[in-house]
This record gives sequence, structure tokens and C-alpha cells, in this order.
Amino acid sequence: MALDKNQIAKRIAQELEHNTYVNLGIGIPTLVANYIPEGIDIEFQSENGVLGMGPFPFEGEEDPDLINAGKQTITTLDGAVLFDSAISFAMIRGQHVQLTVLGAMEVSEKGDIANWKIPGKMVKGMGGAMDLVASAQNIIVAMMHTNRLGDSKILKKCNLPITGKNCVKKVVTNLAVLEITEDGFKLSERAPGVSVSEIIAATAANLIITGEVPEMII
Amino acid sequence: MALDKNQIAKRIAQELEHNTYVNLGIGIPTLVANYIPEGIDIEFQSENGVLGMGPFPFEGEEDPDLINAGKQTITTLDGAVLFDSAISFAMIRGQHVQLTVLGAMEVSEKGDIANWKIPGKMVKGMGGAMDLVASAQNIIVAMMHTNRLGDSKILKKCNLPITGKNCVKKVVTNLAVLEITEDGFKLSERAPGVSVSEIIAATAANLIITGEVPEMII
Amino acid sequence: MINKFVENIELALDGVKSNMTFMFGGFGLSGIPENIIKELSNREVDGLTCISNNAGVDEFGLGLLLKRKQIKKMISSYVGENAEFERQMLSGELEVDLIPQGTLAERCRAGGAGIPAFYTPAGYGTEVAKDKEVRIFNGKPHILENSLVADFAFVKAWKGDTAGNLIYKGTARNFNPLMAMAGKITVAEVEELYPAGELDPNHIHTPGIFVQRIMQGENYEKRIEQRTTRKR
Amino acid sequence: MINKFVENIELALDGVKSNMTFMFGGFGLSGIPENIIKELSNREVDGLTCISNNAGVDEFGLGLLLKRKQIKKMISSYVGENAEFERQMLSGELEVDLIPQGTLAERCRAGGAGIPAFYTPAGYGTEVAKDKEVRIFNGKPHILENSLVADFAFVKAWKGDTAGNLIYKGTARNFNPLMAMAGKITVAEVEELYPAGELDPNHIHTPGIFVQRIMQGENYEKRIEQRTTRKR
Repeated sequence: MALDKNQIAKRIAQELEHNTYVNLGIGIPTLVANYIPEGIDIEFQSENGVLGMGPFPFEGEEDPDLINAGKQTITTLDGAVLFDSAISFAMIRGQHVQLTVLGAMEVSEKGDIANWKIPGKMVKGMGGAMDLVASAQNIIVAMMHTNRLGDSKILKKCNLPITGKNCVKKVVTNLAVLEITEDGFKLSERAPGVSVSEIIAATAANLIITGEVPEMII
Repeated sequence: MALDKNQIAKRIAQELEHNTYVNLGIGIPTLVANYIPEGIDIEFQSENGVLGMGPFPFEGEEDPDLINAGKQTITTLDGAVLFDSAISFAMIRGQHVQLTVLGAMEVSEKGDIANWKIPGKMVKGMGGAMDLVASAQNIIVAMMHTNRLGDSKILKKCNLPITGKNCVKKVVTNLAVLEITEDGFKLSERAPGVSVSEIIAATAANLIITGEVPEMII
Repeated sequence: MINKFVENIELALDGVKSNMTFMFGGFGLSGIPENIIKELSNREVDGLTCISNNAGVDEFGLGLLLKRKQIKKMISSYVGENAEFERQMLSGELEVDLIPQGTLAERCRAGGAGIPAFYTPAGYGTEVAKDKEVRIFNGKPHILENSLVADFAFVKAWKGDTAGNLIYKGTARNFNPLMAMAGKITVAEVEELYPAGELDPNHIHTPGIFVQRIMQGENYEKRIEQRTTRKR
Repeated sequence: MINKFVENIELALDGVKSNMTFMFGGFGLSGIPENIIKELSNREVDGLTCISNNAGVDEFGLGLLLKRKQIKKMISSYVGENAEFERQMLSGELEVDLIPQGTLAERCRAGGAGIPAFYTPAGYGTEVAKDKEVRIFNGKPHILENSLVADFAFVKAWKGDTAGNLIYKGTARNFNPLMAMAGKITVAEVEELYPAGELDPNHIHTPGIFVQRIMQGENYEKRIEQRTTRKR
């Protein structure tokens, strides 16, 4: 069965490495914080100026002066620190943040990502995404495999204006885990109960498949 | 009679304008702080990271963590602020500091200044001087008119490696006040009792002299 | 000490005119200069170029100026919260320059720091790089970005003193310290105003030299865009 | 929380080798990492490239490394306090790269911030501009300067916590926060070390993300170069 959003987040959480700083984008990526594996120390950075983000506040304790990049009220943990937007992006551009997880509208087999604009229709802006994808050492995309019309978001080439070139390393969707290799998308895991042929059918790009494709362990 | 160092500082203090930020170099410029005219509010910036410098500390109250750019122990006044070297030079480079007073080995009639290096002999480095002279809106040089060998420091062209080009606006020496105009040095004041011909004799550059040259009022 | 205190918002906004370029601190609705924005929305100034990370919401923040069509051009990184904004942009009524958030922050800082231009990898290979110089450093392509300055920068701080020194709270800091540096005239409104000497000089985020006028703000609404909580 | 605490100076300096590039915070003798410099002067490491605003005095600070000829090259802005330095430089034993102080600060910050190069007016028309690209912005010539990074950055703070967050005191801040950003490995020694959570997150100057190791310093001498006082 295809994963739900929480299960996608849970699968991505398995990628977290001990003692690393991580930036989580809006949407599914935010959910990753709920599934940090035992024994793994992570600090979450939010590009609006906080490192060491904690869970949402208890009801009645929301502070309008303490939000994340999704404008959600948050809390901070021991060891947290606040800073301005220039220092925040110094962390990002200077590659001090090891992992970025973000959503996407499209990902290409070269690792290009599009997630900021649908010309003539939706123009929300790139926010910090262009800075993040241009500099992060490791970028994982969390998204549904297809859009609302059922079209594949895994493409040979992005149709939408891109956010960054050759930057995505891995994609986790409701159907599969895909690694981006020099030769394109490698299908490395499939959602429990989802067959390789179902994934191929839902994917516009070519998939490199070598041997048995294991099921994800969620 | 030629001015002493304190009198040079006192004459420069007359140039201070109300509500301005001022950076004083090492040596004679530092003395300017002792002669701020009544009714003039000034804040002194020191490029090692302090704005709102006060007088030297009382004996026994020196703080090694509170020094000026000349490595002298200082105090701070109400409203003072401490910052890092990048912010300090953001103030300087960004033209937030209105006046810079500094010493020199040579000044040319184009407003070039040399004060950081005697090749093969003395190489202390430029410190913050190159940043200051490249960006300050107003630069006044405080120095002796001649060097220890009696040679003029007011030149048609600098012989030493320069610190900055076309930047000095005014020079106050023990003998004279000189303004730098498009056509070169204009002799605008002379030290009390010092004659125009004495100044000409001590000066290697041409001097523009129009009418009577008034005596400085110290 | 150079006194930056102004008694009221009229003095704070002295010299504000149509067709000027303004910077506004804030991220979303957090840390925006509420009093100044409200006052501007009551004035007959338009044709404005506004530099701000976001564009407010329909009835608050810069949304107030958008509604009255006072803004000719927005320079922002993310404008997704404002339906009227999207309408004006897609219809062509509003000019919009969208900039990567880190580039926006750094361009403001550079403007204040006298750095006219710098190279960044953000936006290489995208629309953002159009007509911009590309140069390779350490094997990686970067684009040249220019600094930004404004006729007025409007910022909001938690605490301030009469010397213009500012301290921000939490993530309400965001773009405020950078825009404070980049305004030809920077006006700060603060929640708490102190006499010079009351704030610890080690703890100040924006040195007073960057601030030309400081005023006491009032009636802070501090709207929350996404009130997210957990149960006890 | 990511724990940066190391128990002793051996762990703090793990990986230090000859021929590396080091940054040292401090201005004059104020805010220098005294413990680390002393330890380095007792080790058999040489051929070092040292980036530091100054070069210490003859018997203290980086003067200790100079005396033992551990330094191959200095990158500094002002070195006037050290007679041995001047001797080694004029005799050609020591390579020296003198850089305008503001450019040095900004190059370190740029190195930490992922900005490979920027334009500054400082040094235009001087020896400093030799072989550097010149470009006119707003009618004024600027030169292109590259960022700096180091194998190790050694910094000294007043207070620190186990998450690596740092707070500096007075003018001992200077280059420390900028070099902290630019070290591949940044080691901080602090006067006062606290458990994470004890320092106010609004008041931290260097976020812990820039610091890889933090250690408790001891026996701070804090020499004063120019003891200037007034009479009561």
C-alpha cells in the first residue's frame, strides 16, 4: 500500500545521521521531526532565525515572536540560539547545515528540482529554497509520486521553472525511494505491497532497476 | 610659533560637527577627543569593535577586554555598544561614520595618503586605515609638517606606498591648515606667528594662496 | 551620545514621499513595524517600491498598503499568504521581483556594509540568474548579486534606547538588523524604550549608528499566522 | 542537542598537523585563545599559515609560535608590536600577506557564509590591489576579494555552553565570531562553560553550529599592551 504523509516522513527519518544539523521544509518535511530514531542527536534549523527548534507549544503558550519558516508557532530546546536572516543563510550557504529535506512539484533525473512557481498561475516565491538547494550537501525530497491530476512528478526533465540544478540526492514518495545517480533515477526501495510495475507505471522518467527491489521498512 | 601635538588636536576639534560619528586614528588624532567643543555631541568609533568610547579608566579599573584600536585601555559611555570586526567595518565601509582623523607619513596634492609602510625598513601594516580612507566621507590628516629629517610630508606625489587615493580633504599640521582642492593644496590657515614664507619653505608641494592667510584660532 | 529619540510617528516619518523605496523588517507577520505600516496606510503616498521578505496578509501588515494600491513594486522572497497580492501580480498591476531569501538578506546587509556586490550559488541555473554574471569558484558556478539600499528602512525591535541601539526578541529579529543597516534613513519602532545606558552594550543586536530615529510603538497586535499547538 | 564539549586540550587539538592553515581570533592581545596558542607552542608543528589580525608580542600570543619559527606565513592587517616578527619578515624568513583590516574581517565572514568573493573599495589604487580585478560600482572603483577559510579556527569567548554557543565580552569579541564561521574545525576555549540551556538564546553571539569543539580554558593572563589610565 502507498505510504501516507506520516509514513513518508518516518522513512526519511531513517536517513538522519547522528550529530547533524537539519533544515526541514514546509509540509511533509516538517513531520520528519516526529520520528527521530533513538540515539540520534539532531538540531533543527529554521531559516527565519532559530536553531534548536522544539515541538509546538502547549495551548495558550504560543509566542508570536517565536515561529518557524512555515510561520507556525514553535518552542526552543536547551542549547537553542536565535539569529538574523543573514547569519541564518550563512549557515545554509556556508554548508554548516548537513541535510535539507523539502517538498517539490517536480524532480528530474539530473537532480533538478522545481517547487516555487507555476507560470501564470501560482507564484508564491522561492523563499529560502533556492539558497538551500544551491548549497546543502545532502538534499532529500519528500513528496507524493504524482500530482493531483495523476501526472508523474518524477521526470526526465522539469517542465516548471526550476529551483536548483543537479542538487537532489534522494526522493522519498508515497510509492518509492529513488536515488539520483549519474545515470538517472535508481529505484532502491518500494512501498510495502507496491509492485515495481506499479511504480514504473506512475513514473515518467526511466528507472534504473538492478535485481530485487526491497520493500521499505517503516 | 609652531603648534604642539595637543594644539593640532585642538584645531582639528573645531572641525567636529554636532551629532556625528567619528573614528580617531592612533597618535595625535586620539588627542582630539580631549577638545570636543561645547554643545557638540559626538560618538567615537574604534574599529576593533566599540562605539561610544569614553575616557581612559581610573587607575586600577583597567579591563583587558575593553581596549581601543591603539590597544589602549578605555571606558564606555552611556549608549555605548560592542560588536565584531565585520560589523565595525560595515559601519566604516558603509559610510555610517562621518569623519575619520588619522596620522600620515605623506600626503599628496591629489589627496593621496601614505601611512603604512616604508619598503625594506618599516612594515607595520595598514590595520584599518585602508578601509577608513577608502570609504570615509570626510578625512582629516593630523601630522607634523615635516619628518624627523626635516623633509616635507606635504608632497606633489607620495614617494611611499599609498594607503588610499584622492581621499584626504584637509591636513592640519604644526604649521598650517591645508585644504585639498581640485588644483592642489590651498593654504587656508597658518599657525600663530608662523609666516607664509616659512610654510612655503617647509612644503615640497605647491601651495595655493589667495589673499591674506589668517592665523589659526586655538 | 547622539540622541535618536523622536516623540511621535509624524516626526518618525518626516520626509516620506510617494515613489520612494522602503525596506520593512519582519518575517511573515513576526517582527513587522506595525505602527509605521498602519500610519503609512493612512497617508497619501503611493508608487512605492517595498523590499520585504513577505507581503503581509490581506488585512494586516503590508497587505494594508497593497489593498490601497500604494505599492508599485514588491521585492520579496515569499508572498504566498496574500490573495490580493497574487491577484495584483498575476493581473500585472503590481511589479514583483522575487529573490532567494538568503540572497535578499545578504543584499540588504551588503548595502549597509558598503559592499556593492558579491557572488552566491543561490539561483544559478534558474530564472533568478537571468542576465546576471556567472563565475566559477572552487569548481562551482555562482552568480553576481548587487547590494540593496532604501530611502527609508522601517524596523521593529523589542527593546531600544535613545542612542538608537536595538535588541530583538526570538525570531522577530529576522531581516530587521540587516535592513536597519541599509536604510538611508532607518526608523525603529520599539516595544520598550529605555534611556541610553540601560541596555547591556554586549547584548545589543543593532548598534545605534545604523538607526536615525527611534520611537515608542504602541498597541502591538502581533498576529499569529499559523497557530500550532500540542495538547498537554 | 549536539554536544561539542571536549574534556581537555589534547582532544580539542586532535588532528592538528604541520603545514596547516589556522585562524586565531583576537585583536592585539585582547580575546586571543591563550590556552590553545600556548599548547601549540609546545608542539612539534610548523610550516603553519596563520590568519590573525595581529601577530602577538615577543613573548606572548602568536609571538610564541614566531619565536619557535613554527609559522611559515602570516596573513594579518597590523603587526607593529612584534620586533621578532619584523626581523623575520624583513629578512625574508617569514612570508607575510598584509590585508586591510575590514577586508580581512569580511573575507573570514564570507568564507564561513559560503560567499566566495565580494567587492570592496578598500585598497583600490594601492599595492593591495595588485593583480586584483577592479570594477566600478556607483562611479567608484572597487576590488574583488576572495573569501578565507582555515583547517582550524581557534577562538576565545567569555561564556560558552556545551552546544557550542558563545558569548564574548567587550572588545574581546573582534575577529572571533567571524573566524568561528570560517574554520573547517572551529575550536573554542571559554572562561566560563555552562550546560546547554543556561545561556539566553537571544544573547548568543556565535551559534553553536559554527563550533565543532568547546573546552574550558584556564589561567587567563589577559595581558594589557597599552595600560592607559587617568587620575581620580
